[in-house]
Amino acid sequence: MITQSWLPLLVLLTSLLSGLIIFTLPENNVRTRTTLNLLAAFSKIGLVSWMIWHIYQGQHYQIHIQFLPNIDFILQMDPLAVMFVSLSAVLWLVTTFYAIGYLEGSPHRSRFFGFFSLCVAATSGVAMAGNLLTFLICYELLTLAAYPLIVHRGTEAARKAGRTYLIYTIGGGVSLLTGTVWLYTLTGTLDFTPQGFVQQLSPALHPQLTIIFMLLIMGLGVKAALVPLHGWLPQAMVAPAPVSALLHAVAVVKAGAFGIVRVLYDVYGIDFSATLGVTAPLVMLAAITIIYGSLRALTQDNLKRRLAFSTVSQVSYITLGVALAGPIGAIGGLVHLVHQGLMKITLFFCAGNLAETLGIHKISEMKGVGRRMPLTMTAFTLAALGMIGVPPIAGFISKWYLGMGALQSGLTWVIGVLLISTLLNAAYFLPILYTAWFDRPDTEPIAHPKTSRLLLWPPLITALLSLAAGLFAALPYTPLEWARFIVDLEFLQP
Amino acid sequence: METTLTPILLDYLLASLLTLVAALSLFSHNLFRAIILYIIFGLLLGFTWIRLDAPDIALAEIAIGAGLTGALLLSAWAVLARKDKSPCKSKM
Amino acid sequence: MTIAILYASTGIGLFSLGLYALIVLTHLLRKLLAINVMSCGVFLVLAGLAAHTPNAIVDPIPHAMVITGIVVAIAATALGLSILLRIHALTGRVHLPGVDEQFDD
Amino acid sequence: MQIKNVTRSEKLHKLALTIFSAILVICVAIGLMISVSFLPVRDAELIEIVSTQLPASGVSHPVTAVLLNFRGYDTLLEMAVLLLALIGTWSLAPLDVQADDTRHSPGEMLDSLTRLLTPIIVLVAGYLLWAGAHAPGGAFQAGALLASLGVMIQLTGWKLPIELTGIYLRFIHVCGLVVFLLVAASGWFNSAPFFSLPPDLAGILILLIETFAMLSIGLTLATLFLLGRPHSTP
Amino acid sequence: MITPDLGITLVVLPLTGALLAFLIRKHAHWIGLGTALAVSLILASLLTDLVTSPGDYYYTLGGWGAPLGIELHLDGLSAFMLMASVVTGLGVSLYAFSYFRIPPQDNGKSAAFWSLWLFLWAGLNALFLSADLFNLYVTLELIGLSAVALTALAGSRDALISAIRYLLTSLLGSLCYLLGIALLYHTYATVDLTLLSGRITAQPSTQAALALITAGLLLKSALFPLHFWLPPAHGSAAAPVSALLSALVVKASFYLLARLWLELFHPIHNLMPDLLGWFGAAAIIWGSLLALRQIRLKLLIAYSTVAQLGYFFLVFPLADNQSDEMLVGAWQGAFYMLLAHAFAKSAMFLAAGNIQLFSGHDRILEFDHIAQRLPLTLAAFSLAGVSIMGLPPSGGFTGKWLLLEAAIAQERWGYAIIILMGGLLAAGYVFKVIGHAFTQAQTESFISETRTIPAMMQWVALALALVSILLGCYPAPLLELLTIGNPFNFFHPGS
Repeated sequence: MITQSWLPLLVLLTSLLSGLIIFTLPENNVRTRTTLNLLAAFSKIGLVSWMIWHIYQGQHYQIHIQFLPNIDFILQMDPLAVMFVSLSAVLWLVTTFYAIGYLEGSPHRSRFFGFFSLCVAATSGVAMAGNLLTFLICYELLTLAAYPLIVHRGTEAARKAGRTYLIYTIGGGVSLLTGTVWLYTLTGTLDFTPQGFVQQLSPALHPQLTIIFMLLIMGLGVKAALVPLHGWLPQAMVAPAPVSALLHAVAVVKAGAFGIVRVLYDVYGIDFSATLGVTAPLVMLAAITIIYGSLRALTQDNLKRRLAFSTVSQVSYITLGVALAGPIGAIGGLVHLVHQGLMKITLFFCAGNLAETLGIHKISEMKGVGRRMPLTMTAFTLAALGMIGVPPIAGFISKWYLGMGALQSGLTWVIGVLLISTLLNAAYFLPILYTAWFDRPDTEPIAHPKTSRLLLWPPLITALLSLAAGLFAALPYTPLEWARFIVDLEFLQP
Repeated sequence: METTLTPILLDYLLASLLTLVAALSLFSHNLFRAIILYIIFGLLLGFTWIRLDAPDIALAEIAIGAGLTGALLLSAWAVLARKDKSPCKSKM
Repeated sequence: MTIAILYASTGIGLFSLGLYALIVLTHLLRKLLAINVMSCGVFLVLAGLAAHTPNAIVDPIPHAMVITGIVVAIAATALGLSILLRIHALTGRVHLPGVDEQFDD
Repeated sequence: MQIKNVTRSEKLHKLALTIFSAILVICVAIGLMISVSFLPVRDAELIEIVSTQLPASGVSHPVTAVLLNFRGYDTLLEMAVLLLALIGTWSLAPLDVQADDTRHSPGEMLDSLTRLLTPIIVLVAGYLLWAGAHAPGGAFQAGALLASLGVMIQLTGWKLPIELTGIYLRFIHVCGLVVFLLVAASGWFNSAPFFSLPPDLAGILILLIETFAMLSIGLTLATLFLLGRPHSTP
Repeated sequence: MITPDLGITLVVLPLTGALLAFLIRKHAHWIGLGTALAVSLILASLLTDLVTSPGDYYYTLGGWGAPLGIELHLDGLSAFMLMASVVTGLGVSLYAFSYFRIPPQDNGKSAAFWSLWLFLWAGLNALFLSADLFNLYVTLELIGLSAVALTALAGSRDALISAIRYLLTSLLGSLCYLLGIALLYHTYATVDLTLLSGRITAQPSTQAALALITAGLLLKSALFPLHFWLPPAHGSAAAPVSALLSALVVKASFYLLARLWLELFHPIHNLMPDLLGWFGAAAIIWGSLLALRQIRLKLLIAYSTVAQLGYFFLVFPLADNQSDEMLVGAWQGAFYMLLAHAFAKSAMFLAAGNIQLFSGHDRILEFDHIAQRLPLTLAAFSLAGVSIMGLPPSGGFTGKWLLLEAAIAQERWGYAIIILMGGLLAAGYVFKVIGHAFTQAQTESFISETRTIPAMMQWVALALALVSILLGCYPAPLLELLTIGNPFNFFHPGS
């Protein structure tokens, strides 16, 4: 049953208000800022976990605020939303710790943390959006809030990256806006409903619906970095490590992927979109992106660039899984939303540590860092193996379900794609691990500053989480179980 | 005077004269002459108002439209002329 | 052709004349003259047609409007002239600059 | 006085502009002519209304009635426009002084003429003001006359010194508007809408407004003639 | 029941304030501030009255009533515009209160500003309330002349030249308008809007009047081919003045055009709406492109105004012979956009004023050294920019949404594309400025001497920008307010 309550708004406000307050804090007022950040993050987690328990009993939270004459601003907590919100809440906490350590003593920290919180607020808005308009608003808010983070360093490269990012995302926003308004003029409603709300339209409108679908996917695909809309992502890696972590694992990229899920499930309805014949091209697109991203990743020597391209490929697993239009594939895709987040954030944390402690940015410089920074590299290794899909780490689960899903919907070639991408993943991750652990450093390791604890714990935690997500996948409340829960709602409803 | 519906010769005369004087004043090369002609135009307009049985406007026109506007224009012209005589410090 | 129509047409003639002069002439003071001629034309139309009524009863309202208009016109002229003089004092010229030289500091 | 070294392209451009505007203006003129010549003779309804309401307006001259009673709001705003123009000219930087000292000295003729005319003009202005109630005339015409007197006086070389633009003179500038506003607001005191003058008092009130309006208008117009803040200030 | 005298008070108060400011020059700024506060209070009570007892109200000045006397007309639309003028006016007054007391400005200038601005304010409010065509002419002149005088107030060469250009344009516009009124009056024997709307028929003289009035008002509201006078004037005036010109003055003549359109010319139009729509589209593209090319901040903002004005004119084709609901939606969109633009644009100009005052110039390329030292101003500019771009959540977005909805619902794809393109280009020129804020410019930069900006001036800019954002967060009540008295479907009452 659906209960009206302020809880979703509260979840939004925890990070929104803290962000706004942080803007007003003086630069050197570290203690207040830190306490505020952590307070907000913890309270968010508290709220979310409280709601998770209730939602598991089949309860939905919703809040309507009148916006336009006949469209409301709706925030709701359904299982899908919870999945994304809880991911962002947890990772926000971790990343906050990391960022506090990472940015120690660097300028413009109030600005940074302010926009950081805004980003998270926008993300949770995207997650909890109850209709396409709300989604659009939060989505654009996210676009704007992420810009200052990307250009935070203020170097020429950073500003160039910022420009590219804006061109892509604002263009995408326009396409999304067009699709939304157009859809509204056809249906007269935008509220997300399981099984979608466009089936009842007359078949005469189906061509228009297809165009609208394409517009929406274009708008979302920019953030989800679907080829050929991925151009901004590799450039954006000039941002500070916590930002990259956030962009790739939680906020921007995931928002895009999540949006695609929403459109497929709650706007068009998976069955209807299958009948409309829009899923097959989507699968194709996702497959291309997966292969392409991995191939590009192979040739990068800059660590963060390689990770960025790996994101391009990995995020498309989500699209792929959902677009397979079968329950099992859907489980794989949804669960990957979480798993990829955990693993990728770990990788970026580690990359940040390397850069911070040893000033290492290139893979070719990583010879023997394993000995010098064992803990960091352990975390890195776990995550990398997970990405490749080595059991029992989280990545394996996703890929397994994706494969089964592909079989179930009879697209055997997708399995091929998965295999190839797995090989490619191995091909661009294993060399890193080899260099890190077994290569002799060409120069005798000079004494280097100790990695601060704030930088060390987050990657370890996230790495362990991704391991746990894989090991105990069968227990309740794990991402996998939750994905099952969602998929049951979507597919097995009368 | 009472108005007749059909115009008499005087009206045609006035009408054409108004247009003529206006044109002359606007397109005369000498600025001073232009202003003087404009004042004459104003006076003619005043007569027109009387002819149109609008004495109030006639008074206002002659006093303000012709007289004061003319005075304004003339004083402005005086300043301009004086400045142009004096070595002008323009940077064009 | 009644007397009202005649003068109204004259007014329109003056309006058009002034419009033409306003566009073509470059000297600012002449532009102001043109504006004044235009307004006189408008007044002729407004009050000239006041007698354009059955058996030519004169309508006082347009007369009042024209008096209002005359005062507004002289106010505008005065303002324009004083700005013109300041421009002349600053730049020594009495024409509007071309587009190319508009915003050079 | 035209811009020097007019190049050929500029000539062409000028020519094109001339032709274009000529065509435009001719079209406008023709269109308007047609529309006016087809103008129907309209009904005299409004005129009758004016004549029926005239007694209630407090004056017997319709134009004055319209100006100061029926459409007094317009007149109020219009006086505001006049004052506004004055403030605008004053707000500009004063013209440099030495340019003004070379103001041509008035001939004997003008001087004596002024002396002769001053009392006459004042009388005529007074008459116009008073006549406005029942015959052509009224505040604007009278004010204009006073203004022309002021202009003459200034032409005879007498300059308005800066200290006279102090509070007193400025009060004369605004008194017309102030009185007008007060009278208009008096409607509120007997719970009538703004600008409503009680018929029995209307005549006096209008005369009151017109007197002060005349002063303000005359002074404002005369001051406008200076085309700027009266200076002799450093 | 609504208190009838509130409306006229909104005109009388600024008028009195102007006179007082002219008399008591020394304390002009206090008088101005007091007037601004009083006006805001009165507007607040007026709005509450209107919302509690909706309807459209007529106020007969002098008790004569149309056609003899002048009537004021208050409905949702005029109340909406009054709100725009009063809120912006209050903000700008607060800003100017500090601005004109900063050393380079002398007291005389301050006094002149206050009386001119209060006259302008009176004119604006009078225009939004008036229902009498000739009275509207007088208000137009009041507005135009005070705007010109305010532009010239800056005193620089550019300011004076653009001021006289502005004066000529504005006079031409109002003369065309007046001629149109003359024709209408002599055709229908009244200048009262309500009476006219009952009597109007398609006649040659009416068509001519329509053409003249529209041309005059387009000239005054600087629609695309006639925009030549706007950028120099808005670019060279003093900051608070630019804010007023861009936020209110051009809008006033647009409002008048829309009002006349809705009440008079709707039945007799021919291909007018599409013409206006095309010009509006051209304005959006052309203005944005020129804004992208500017190197001076204030000129960029001014050209952005040219572009944004184009959006409002799209409403004419989009609201043309539609179903009531769609029509109302389009008008609501246009006017909501207008409101948001008023706040956002004034905030932008005020922010630009801070920057210019702070660094002595407004060249965008050197923006980076400044922006980091004026965080509030930068925030104001960015927030305003969000609304100008029409990104959610902002008033600009809401307006754009409604317009876009109308365009797509009628499958007017061209207009839809223009609306979206305009947003993209706007993003281009806004971020062209903001991008400079995030650089590694050392805070001890090489600006020779900088002046400290009073906190008030920064906060006012920020507040206005915030309002333009908040408009987008809860638009429903304001959209309701717009439709009070049903101003939009004048010709098919119903719905």
